Amino acid sequence: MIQNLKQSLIVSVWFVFLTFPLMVVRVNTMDQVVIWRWMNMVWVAIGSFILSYLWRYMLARQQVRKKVADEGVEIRSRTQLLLEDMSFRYKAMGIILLAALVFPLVFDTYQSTIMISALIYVVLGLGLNISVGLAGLLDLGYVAFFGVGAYSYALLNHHFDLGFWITLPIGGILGCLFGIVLGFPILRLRGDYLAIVTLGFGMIFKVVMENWDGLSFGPSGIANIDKPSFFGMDLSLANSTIYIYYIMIALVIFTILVTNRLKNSRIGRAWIAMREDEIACVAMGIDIARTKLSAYALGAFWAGMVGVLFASKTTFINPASFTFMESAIILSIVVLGGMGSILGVIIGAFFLILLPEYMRAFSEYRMLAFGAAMVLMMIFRPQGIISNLRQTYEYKGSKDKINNG
Amino acid sequence: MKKMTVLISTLALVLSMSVTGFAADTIKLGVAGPHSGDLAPYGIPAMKAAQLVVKQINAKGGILGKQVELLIQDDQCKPEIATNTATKLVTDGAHVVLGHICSGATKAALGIYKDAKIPVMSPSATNPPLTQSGDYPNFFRTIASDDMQAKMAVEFAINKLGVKKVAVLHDKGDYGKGFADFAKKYLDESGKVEVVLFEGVTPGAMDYSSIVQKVRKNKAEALVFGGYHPEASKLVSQMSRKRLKTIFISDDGVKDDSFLKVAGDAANGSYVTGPRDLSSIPLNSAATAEFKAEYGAEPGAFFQEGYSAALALLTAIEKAGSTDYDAVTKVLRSEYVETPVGKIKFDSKGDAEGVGFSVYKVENGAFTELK
Amino acid sequence: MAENKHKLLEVKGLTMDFGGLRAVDSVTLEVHEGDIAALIGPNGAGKTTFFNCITGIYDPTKGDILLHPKGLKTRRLNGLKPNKVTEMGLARTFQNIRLFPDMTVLENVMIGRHCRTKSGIFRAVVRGKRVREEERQIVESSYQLLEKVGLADFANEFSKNLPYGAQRRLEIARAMATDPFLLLLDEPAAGMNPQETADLEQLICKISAEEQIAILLIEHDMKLVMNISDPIYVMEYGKKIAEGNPQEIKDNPKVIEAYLGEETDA
Amino acid sequence: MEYFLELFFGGLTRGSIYALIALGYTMVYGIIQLINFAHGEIYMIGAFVALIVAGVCTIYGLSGVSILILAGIIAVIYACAYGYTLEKVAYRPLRGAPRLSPLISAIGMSIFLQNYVLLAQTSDFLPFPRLIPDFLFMEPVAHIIGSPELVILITTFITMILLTLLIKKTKVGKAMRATQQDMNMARLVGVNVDRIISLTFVIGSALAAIGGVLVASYIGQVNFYIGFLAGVKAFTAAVLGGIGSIPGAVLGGLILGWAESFAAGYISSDYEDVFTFGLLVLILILRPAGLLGKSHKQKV
Repeated sequence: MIQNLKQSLIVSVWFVFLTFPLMVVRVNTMDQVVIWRWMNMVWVAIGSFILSYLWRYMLARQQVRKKVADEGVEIRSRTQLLLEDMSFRYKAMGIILLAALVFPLVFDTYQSTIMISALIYVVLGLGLNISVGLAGLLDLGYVAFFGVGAYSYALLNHHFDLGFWITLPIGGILGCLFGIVLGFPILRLRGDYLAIVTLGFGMIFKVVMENWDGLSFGPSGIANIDKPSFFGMDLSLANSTIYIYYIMIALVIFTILVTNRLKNSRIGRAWIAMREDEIACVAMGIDIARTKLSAYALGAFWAGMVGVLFASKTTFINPASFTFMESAIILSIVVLGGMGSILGVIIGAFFLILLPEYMRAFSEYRMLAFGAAMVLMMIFRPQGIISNLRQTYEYKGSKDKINNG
Repeated sequence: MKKMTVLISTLALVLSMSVTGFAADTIKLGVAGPHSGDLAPYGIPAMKAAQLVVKQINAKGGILGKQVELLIQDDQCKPEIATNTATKLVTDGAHVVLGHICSGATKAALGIYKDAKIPVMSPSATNPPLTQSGDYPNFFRTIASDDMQAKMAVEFAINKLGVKKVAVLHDKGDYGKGFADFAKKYLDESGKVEVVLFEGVTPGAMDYSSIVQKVRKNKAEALVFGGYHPEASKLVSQMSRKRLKTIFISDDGVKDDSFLKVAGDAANGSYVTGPRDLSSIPLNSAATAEFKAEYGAEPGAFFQEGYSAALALLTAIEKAGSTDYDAVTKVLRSEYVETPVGKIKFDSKGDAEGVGFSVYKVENGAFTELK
Repeated sequence: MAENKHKLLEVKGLTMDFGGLRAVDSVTLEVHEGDIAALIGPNGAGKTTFFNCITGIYDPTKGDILLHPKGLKTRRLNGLKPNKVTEMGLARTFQNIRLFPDMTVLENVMIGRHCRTKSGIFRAVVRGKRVREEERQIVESSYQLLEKVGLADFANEFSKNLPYGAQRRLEIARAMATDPFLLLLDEPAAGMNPQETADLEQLICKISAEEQIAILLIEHDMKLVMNISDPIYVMEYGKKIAEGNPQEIKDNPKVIEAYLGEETDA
Repeated sequence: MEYFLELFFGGLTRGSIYALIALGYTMVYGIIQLINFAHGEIYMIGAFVALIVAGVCTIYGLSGVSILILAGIIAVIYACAYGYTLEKVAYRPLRGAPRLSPLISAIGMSIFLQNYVLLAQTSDFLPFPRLIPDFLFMEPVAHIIGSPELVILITTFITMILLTLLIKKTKVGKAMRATQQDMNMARLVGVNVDRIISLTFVIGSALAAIGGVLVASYIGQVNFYIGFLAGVKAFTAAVLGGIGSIPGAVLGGLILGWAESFAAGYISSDYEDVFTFGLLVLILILRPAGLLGKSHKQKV
């Protein structure tokens, strides 16, 4: 008790010291004024005191869990058990689908627009989940593929008047091709190098789009991109929003379906095995280069595809939309939702995109909270909000067979 | 997941109801711009200007007997967020919109307003195609466009400074590169000047010494820079460090006190273009005084333009006698209005007649207008 | 030594240098059909490096590794990627267990089937009849392998939750899933208690007898080696110092010297 | 020729700053194989603290080089404190976790620290007082290499010599090298590994802070975002030279500085960052372990 108190006091004093210059002093070197914000010091002191208790408690809980896990006993939370219950799953899916379908009819255009944004991030998250969550390839330049998709629609639409529906697969395929082209040099790289090189790719994409005027119209971007056409009809804002919303719902369902099937296939297992242990994986006869490329390219595919939709939704794009921060947000969706878990990523996307949208007052603190959440999640709940459900296989009757045979 | 959806939908319901709930008879002025994030300093002054204008008008009993209600939305200057913001304003029933601040965000949002027949007036989006392309009949602005600014800077360099070799640099951004492109175009067209260098610098790069040396090597007499003040101060500081005497000419994004303070002595002798000096206009000093009384600080960037835009929009509604799109735009195009940026009217494309630029020289740490 | 059994693996003068260090020094070794061969030697003798050379993880500096699959033409393994080596029919386990901890026991074995199956991305998405049939076969054969090593009851547990001995057996099952004709086991009995070791001994004999898989194992447990292995190769400081049947090895003065002070009780 | 020299010294100055920051990356990586993504933010915090100290001092009437030294010292102290806390909060609990976890934690920390400074201070660029005086004797060559550059080069040089002495000659240095070679072995022979790791973070942070103060007084402005790009570039430099290798970090920093300077000077600065990352990819393809890195075989 005394020990804890002492520890927390030390922490509190330490953080007061640490945050003193930045939190308390505010120098305006322009107008030559210093503002002393002593109240902040009090907040820091109280806050860090309380947080240190929380921190210790959480760490202790973590230790206990680890111990139990080490003894071979598995803890499975109630949500997990619930999710493994198939009948519940079907019911829940039905309800959610229904809710998703009636959503734009019940709520106004703005709500639908926000929902479209969130759904775009769902697809992005699911795509990145393939390379980061399943295959364990940290990609910090994922937004580049998103940009490839967006620009391919914007340019094809601008120059050749190609429509949304033709460009949708083209965007995906172009994203995929870029994934393969960029994937080659990184095949030989270890995980950490991969992070910096992909980050570099992301930045290169932006710089090229800013400078290659002839291709991309430079930083002023491309405006007046067509919205998706509905049998050649001109839709009003409200109607076209609803239309895009339904396209997006279909795209999300398609993504979930495909990624889920991939995950539980021979390829998907190879991705996971590669993430778990590359050496053992290659010793099992799996071609690492091909597996890496396929994960990278398939992840890029979704970004390219949803990029097309993004361009058609905003009707204007410029390189400023494809920054590292965007990659970081997508990454935090995957991390917070639960790496490898499809449901987790979906929830993560809704959480991270909708929450700041509805809590505009706190939008300033958005990135601060993202950053902190990424750290805390890694420490206290590395499996994310929803941990990956394991695939179980039923195999009955083999015993009989062997007994008979 | 289910719980989550229920939670979110309830939340959404409550929020949407709380906004649309009292759709009582008010005139709704939407304000959109960056109010958080690193570009907030460009958006907040215009927002505060709108608040001041609305406060004043409401104190006098409003317009057409109705109170004016502000709908403020943050777009962080990002096109994708701006479309959401615009949709939000449209669904919340804004009659006119003051915004957006950044050209990119404005372009992304304009289509939505156009569909909804809402006049939009930006205090700061200077990108020429916004008006010149003719794509956006609902768009107006209280600031002159980049090409006018570039033309002014170029003419000044050629006629007043008499330079023969010019280097043109930009920050690879929407605004900066647009300005630089026009500057290069006008320089080339003049036939009297050689553009010896046309390049982008990387914002956030550690230093610009190579590019400064390159300017020296190309013997440029003047350097025209398109971009904002952080890069500009870095450039002039390094030029002075490297004892380079090339004349620095830049745009409105640089005409900011930060440039003077950050660059210090190095800024002296530079030229920047900016909206002409308005301190002689009584409405202007009144607005500034009002701001100082309310917030106890100097108003920031685009305060005057924002104030003017809010005033112009609301006055137009009053004169039109309704919030009807056609009526309001007709008034905006036909009748002059007194604002802090002068007595203005809008041309058929939406640019304000009567606003213009001047060239300022930095002397002893202050901008001095050159007449 | 000369027998008429078919020669499966032939290593000639294998040498592996790391910078200035010679970890394996011209080692020659043969494994024949039906053999349970053993490679023994003190710690640091270069046994695992030798394994890594054969399985393609390292590219040996000198020497030849020749594989003679029955009925197929001879292949030289030098410089081949590990996955190619596994495809040739040579599977291995690891000294420090390398399972896929966050996959289930069954999935671990199913990974072994990867190189023997071939449905691609497109097929996986469409999930046609052929893919479903292939999946069914993968599950079936993996399950049978689990039964063989006695882990069928744990099929849907995470492999990280298995007890140590069971993890070792799972590694063997996973390796067998690649349909090898030669299995390399790197210290399969390390860390096992006597009972587990006895079970393992049985398992190895069973694999050798029932599946017609030849085995080459690295092991420190002399009792196990002497019970089941023939021939035995002994390495010290990267060199092969002896080979022969258990009795010959026991009597070899060089071997006794090498082991003096280390595992005298062996 | 003069143009070449100008670019050469410009690149050298920039490269030496990269090298200072890269050292922090490389030392941390050498010991715990972690890319400390938040290292760039430590550099930024160093610069910011120096700005605050210098600002307060100037406003309260002090002036001259003494402020620079005082601001520098306090900045280093604070950067060390942040580095230490960073390791303790964000990385230590993750020791032994899968490799991706600390990396993501590091990215999270980087975003957090950036926004912490943004919210606690401002998003504006703040002017950093010009504290390095113009030396008269430098005037004839000022257009090639000025006084601030000279100060940067000398400071970096001295810092690196001190670092080398620390690592090569002191007991702590030996312990660090032992930990880098084999953490478990070091622990067995009685090295307090935890303390050595903390110390590595502290030293790395101090170097970054020195870099931050130097750059801030050279460029004359500070903002919350300067750490990101500097961090990425410095990390690129560390990888270029061979991450984990201390001379490699210095070499990588200088090469990167020169590459950027010459590319901007002789080709175009439009694609500055493309050159940087192109060079990185090229080197990683040709020499995956970097220029001076040891390509040690992975243990199986």
